[in-house]
Amino acid sequence: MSPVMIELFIRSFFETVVMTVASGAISLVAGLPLGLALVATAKGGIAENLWINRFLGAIVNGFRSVPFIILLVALIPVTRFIVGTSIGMWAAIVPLSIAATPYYARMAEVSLREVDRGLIEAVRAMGGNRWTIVREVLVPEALPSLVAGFTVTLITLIGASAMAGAIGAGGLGDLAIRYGYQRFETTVMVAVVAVLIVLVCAIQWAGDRLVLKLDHKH
Amino acid sequence: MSPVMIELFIRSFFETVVMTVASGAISLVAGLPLGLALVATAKGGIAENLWINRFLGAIVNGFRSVPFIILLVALIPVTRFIVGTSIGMWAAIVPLSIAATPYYARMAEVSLREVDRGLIEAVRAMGGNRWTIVREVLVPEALPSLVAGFTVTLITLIGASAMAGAIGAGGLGDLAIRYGYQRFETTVMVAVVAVLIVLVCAIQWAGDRLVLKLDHKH
Amino acid sequence: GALMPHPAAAEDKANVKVGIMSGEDEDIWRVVAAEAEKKGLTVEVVTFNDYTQPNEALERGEIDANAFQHGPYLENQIQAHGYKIKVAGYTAVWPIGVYSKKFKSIAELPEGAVIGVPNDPSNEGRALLVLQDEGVIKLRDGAGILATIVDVAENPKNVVLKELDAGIVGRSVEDLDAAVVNTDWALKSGLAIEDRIAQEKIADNPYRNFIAVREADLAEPWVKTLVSSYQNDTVKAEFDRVYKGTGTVAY
Amino acid sequence: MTSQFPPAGQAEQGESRREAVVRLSGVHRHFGDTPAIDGVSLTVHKGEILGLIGRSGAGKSTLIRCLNGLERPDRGSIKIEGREITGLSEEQLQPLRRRIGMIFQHFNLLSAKTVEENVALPLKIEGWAMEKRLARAAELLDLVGLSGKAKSYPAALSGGQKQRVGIARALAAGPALLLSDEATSALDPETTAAILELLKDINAKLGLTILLITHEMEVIRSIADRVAVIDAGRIVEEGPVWSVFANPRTAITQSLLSGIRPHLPQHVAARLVSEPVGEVVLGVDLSGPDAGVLLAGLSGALAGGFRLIHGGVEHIQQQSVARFFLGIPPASDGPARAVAYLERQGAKVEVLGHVPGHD
Amino acid sequence: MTSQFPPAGQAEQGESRREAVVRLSGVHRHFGDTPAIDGVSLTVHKGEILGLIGRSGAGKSTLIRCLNGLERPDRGSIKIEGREITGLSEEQLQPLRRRIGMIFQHFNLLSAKTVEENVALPLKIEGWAMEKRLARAAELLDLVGLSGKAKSYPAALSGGQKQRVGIARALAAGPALLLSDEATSALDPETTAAILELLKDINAKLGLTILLITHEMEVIRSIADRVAVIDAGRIVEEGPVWSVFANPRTAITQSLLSGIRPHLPQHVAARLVSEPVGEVVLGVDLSGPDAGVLLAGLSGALAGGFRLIHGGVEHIQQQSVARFFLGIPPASDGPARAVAYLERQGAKVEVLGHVPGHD
Ligand SMILES: Nc1ncnc2c1ncn2[C@@H]1O[C@H](COP(=O)(O)OP(=O)(O)OP(=O)(O)O)[C@@H](O)[C@H]1O
Ligand SMILES: Nc1ncnc2c1ncn2[C@@H]1O[C@H](COP(=O)(O)OP(=O)(O)OP(=O)(O)O)[C@@H](O)[C@H]1O
Ligand SMILES: [Mg+2]
Ligand SMILES: [Mg+2]
Repeated sequence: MSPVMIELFIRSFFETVVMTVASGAISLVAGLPLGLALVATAKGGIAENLWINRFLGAIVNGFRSVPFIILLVALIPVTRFIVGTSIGMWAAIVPLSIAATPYYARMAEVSLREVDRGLIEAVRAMGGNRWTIVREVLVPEALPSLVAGFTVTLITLIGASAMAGAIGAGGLGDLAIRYGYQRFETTVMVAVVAVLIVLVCAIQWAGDRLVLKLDHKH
Repeated sequence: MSPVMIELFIRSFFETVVMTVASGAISLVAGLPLGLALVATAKGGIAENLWINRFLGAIVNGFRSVPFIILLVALIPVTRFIVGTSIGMWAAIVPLSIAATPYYARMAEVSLREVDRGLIEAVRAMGGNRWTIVREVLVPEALPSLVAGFTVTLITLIGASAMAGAIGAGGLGDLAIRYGYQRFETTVMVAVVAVLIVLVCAIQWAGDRLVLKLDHKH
Repeated sequence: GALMPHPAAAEDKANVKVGIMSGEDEDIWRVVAAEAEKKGLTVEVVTFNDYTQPNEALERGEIDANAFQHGPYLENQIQAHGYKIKVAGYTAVWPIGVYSKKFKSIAELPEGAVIGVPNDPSNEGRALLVLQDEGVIKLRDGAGILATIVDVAENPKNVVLKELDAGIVGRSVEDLDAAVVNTDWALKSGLAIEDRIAQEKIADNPYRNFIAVREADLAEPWVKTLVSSYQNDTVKAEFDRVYKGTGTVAY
Repeated sequence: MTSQFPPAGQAEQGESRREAVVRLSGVHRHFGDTPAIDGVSLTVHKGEILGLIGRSGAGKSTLIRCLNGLERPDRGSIKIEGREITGLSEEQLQPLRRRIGMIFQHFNLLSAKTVEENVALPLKIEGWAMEKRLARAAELLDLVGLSGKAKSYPAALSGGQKQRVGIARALAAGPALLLSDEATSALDPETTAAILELLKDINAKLGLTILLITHEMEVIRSIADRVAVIDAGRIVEEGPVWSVFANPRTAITQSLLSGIRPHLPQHVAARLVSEPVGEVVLGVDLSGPDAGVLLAGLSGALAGGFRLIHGGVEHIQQQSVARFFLGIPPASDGPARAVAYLERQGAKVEVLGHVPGHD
Repeated sequence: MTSQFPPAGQAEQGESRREAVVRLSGVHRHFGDTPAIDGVSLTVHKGEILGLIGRSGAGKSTLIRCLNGLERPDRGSIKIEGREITGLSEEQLQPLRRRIGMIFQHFNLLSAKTVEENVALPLKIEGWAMEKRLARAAELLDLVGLSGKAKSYPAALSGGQKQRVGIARALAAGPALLLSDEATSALDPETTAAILELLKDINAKLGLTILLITHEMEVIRSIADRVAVIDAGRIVEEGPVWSVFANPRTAITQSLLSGIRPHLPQHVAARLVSEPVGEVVLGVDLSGPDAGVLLAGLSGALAGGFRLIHGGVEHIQQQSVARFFLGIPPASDGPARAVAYLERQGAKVEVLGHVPGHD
């Protein structure tokens, strides 16, 4: 590879990491509360309210229904409003976050739903309010599972960030598509995919370690 | 919309449903065993074997690392070998399934990991073998969570199937991209997205119902 | 062969699959198919929305012809994959142009201007060539028609080139100082002809699109039928109606 | 069936001046077809320890869960410290619940928190500062004998250790009312005694009111003031412990108490015949201060002596309760005179039969 | 500390001809710093019911879990029916485990299966046909009094009902060895008695060997043949139930049994003084057939009579065991003569003190 390519490679790597980490963080911060809200308002939840539940569910489904490339275009005004431009890596973080948030909300919902109701009752019996239940029971008890779900989300984001190349966000996935797939430079593609595999393995490994460390059930 | 458009619309709807259902079914059939294998071979699992675990993990990560569009191309020989052609809806099912399988394997892993070890011990104490543990404990106890995870996978597949338009698979997502994104026919796009939302909501609703029905823990 | 279809039809194909890109071309090809039908040839249109597929499918025999590409692109494909595919007849050209909402001419572009270019191989190279023709940049010798920003050798104005999806370049023009956009995309994304500050030349444009077939089929009678089904006034009328001036027939 | 016993109003007569902490009336709770609670009226007074006993599945846990609103009754009224709680929202119940400690049958310890964090949680909810609450948790863990496990997670505890964490947690916030659902079932007798001592102590010093479900009649005997018996969702018997234990009126109570009240050993009972051959076996019951001198007196009244086959004198709430089985030699009028003497002393005497030969 | 008692070899002397179903020697199992099992040697014979008692956290559950390989010892040998199991793989353990039933302290019922499916599971593992196994499950559910709950899911059961499902499940496959970890702790006395009766019955009819952990000494008394006491991971006492109960040798055993053995009521003990004023209080222990006639005889030997303050005669494994507290009037030589008489009869007598006035 030429020096220019290598530079591009390194830059793409950082772009992928930045996009994944930033939109991952946002989807965690926004998706977890959304997942909590879905579980809390569901039938038998700590703040049962089927109307709100259906409403939130519809919003989540709505965002999950739209193909990502369309979301990318549809969100251009929003992106421009938030980051001042609709192109480039920072701009890509907006649609990526908006796509990953409902996604992680569903993952979190699956995890949170598994928390033993007896534990929620224990905290209710202590006089804890909903916020206490969330903070002391739902989140800590589901934490290993929430982390495992977040690992899945992060890796999915790495995949999705490849499509963010459409708005000039760069990143390894885009590099692989443009040079490897479109221009048949197989060396570049193989190199990029190898780096992607290492990156994904590293995230998975870190996630698994964290899950083990957080799991006190066994 | 013109009659031609309407026909296209209906055909696309069925293409999406067929692709989603077929690749969903395959990813379930292949991903669940893979998820089981990941959990069983993990540290403290019922067939602990860290080497196999790392090997399977690496394969799963490998497939999850490759951007879908590249997978689509890389798999062309495989697709042609399996369905006899590399284009069209049936051909799209191959890469979709291959992408969704490791994905669902990770979702299943998250769910299966949450099964109470005491229950596994109970069956071990009865003299049950690993297969019994899988059939009588892991799968049934995690079932609500597995179904919830499968719902997430199906909806993710609907999104991914939009990209399968690249190999002429058709489908609603592709229709939205072609008419909405590429041809700026906003009516078509809005109509398609509306149908997609309804489809996603229906899947989510059915999934939620099934989860409730299967959940005997509460 | 159009005048005496019957003897030929006995040994000739009456049914061909033509791969095209999804989009407006589908409308054109509906008319082409109708024309061909009149000549006793049934054309089944297969749509793709990925540029790498139609040649591959053609080479494999999954389709019999395609109509979506221009010479440079096919050349590149042949080099990469060794396809045995030839031009059967030209169809049309969609000239690429430089658009801006902020500046009236290329000369006005300031130091460090941000210019969007499509990020797919055929359009990116083409866009860079336009910019080279207009003196904005200079490409490395031998960069060819598939140049990428990696091949920029001289950049006197230090313009920043942003590679974007062809469908995005026009839509993002507000975030750019200028955008190199295919004319059709440009008009659809709200740009006007007045926003065009430069354009590719049309005469002898290497980017004329054509119908391509396998080399082995080149002499087949149905090929001529197919080409003539495109190259006629009925189709041209439909073409002008559909493309509203963003492209012109080029045969 | 309407055999609720004793009628709620009457039962409380003697105690009507005492403040009621819990007052249930006509509480119903059905699960589908199962009437878990089927019209319960019950009062627990301030500073009292009320034992609740009943068969497995009788509705004890359901009843106790109604008292802090974890279970909503279908019908009926539940008053805590005079306040009706059946209509209250979760928010309204919260301050109330902070004054009620609950020990769960299945412990319900938070697996993600250490033992000390579990115990400190009610204090965290009350807004105590970290240091203060950990100090208090340490104090309580010391009381339940788990100082060494403060930093352990519940998964690394034995069954009894988990249960003790649950007890410590329920007591942490210094509740006014303690609801205890089989709090000592997983504990050995020694630890049980220590825990009961602790509860008694808090009860005496701080006036803690306790509603206690247990299957161990010893626990009731050693700690409860009153006992209520629940069967198939209804209170069938209720009264001071010594009175119910000495004289259980319903079949279910008798059955529940049968383990704690002496009865004729099986191998003797098996040999009982009705024909007048061999020793006569008498069953004798007497409670009150005379219980202790009954046997010495009997010896004086009988020439031929007697055999104490089984049983003796016990104490329930400082009351002497005698229940034993005597073998009277068949010679002459021994049995008749024994019965006559014992009945004169106020004892309830039952002639159970004859044992041929000798044990 | 090496106070393992009695030395393993000796304890088995009289029984060495009986076949050993379980034989542990020198078993160790540590969790980090905690020595849960610290060198246990223990034998359970065929057809025997061995009770295992000990404080909370003593290592009982860990020990029992070693017997079917759920817990792997760090050191030592575990033989089941003569076969060393410590080195076996999971596959090799499976056939063995099918012959061992286990009742878990925390039930471990499968939440996704109905009650009958839970009970039928061991049979499914053995390959029984659906109909046959459901019929057998129905039979067992009937035995534990849960016929009505066959189609319920565990979540809809009370604590005791869950426990009974666990019992039924452990018995379903007709095991040769039953490991029971507090199988009756959540059951009321009546249900407990019925379950124990059931276990005894299977033990007698089918020769089922049972290793039983319990905190209820009544359970040991009514069902066990031998009892072993574990403390801090070591067996500190072991022997036939009647012997250990009548004469517990270690402090821990005495403490565990204190609830079941009569002791002076607190309110009397509180008034005891050492100055010779008022009644003399004697503590008397005697086991054997003479226990029953001790009091009648004493009456004859004493002019001034006596008061049976507390206690009496009990039966353990058909042995009479007397333990009571007497008040002897202070007059003249009463106390001295009483002590002399009782000791002559073989009783252990202890002068506890004097009670001024009268109770
Ligand atoms: N997984 C574990 N990790 C660390 N320590 C443990 C673990 N399991 C048990 N222990 C410790 O080992 C000791 C013995 O535990 P075990 O469960 O055998 O006690 P037990 O005799 O059954 O008590 P209980 O009567 O309370 O059930 C306890 O001190 C306990 O804290
Ligand atoms: N969630 C539920 N759904 C259906 N039935 C239930 C549910 N919870 C309890 N029951 C039934 O209600 C009855 C009373 O249950 P409860 O738990 O109050 O009994 P309990 O007296 O506490 O018994 P135990 O002593 O065995 O704990 C039982 O028959 C039980 O099966
Ligand atoms: Mg209960
Ligand atoms: Mg235990």
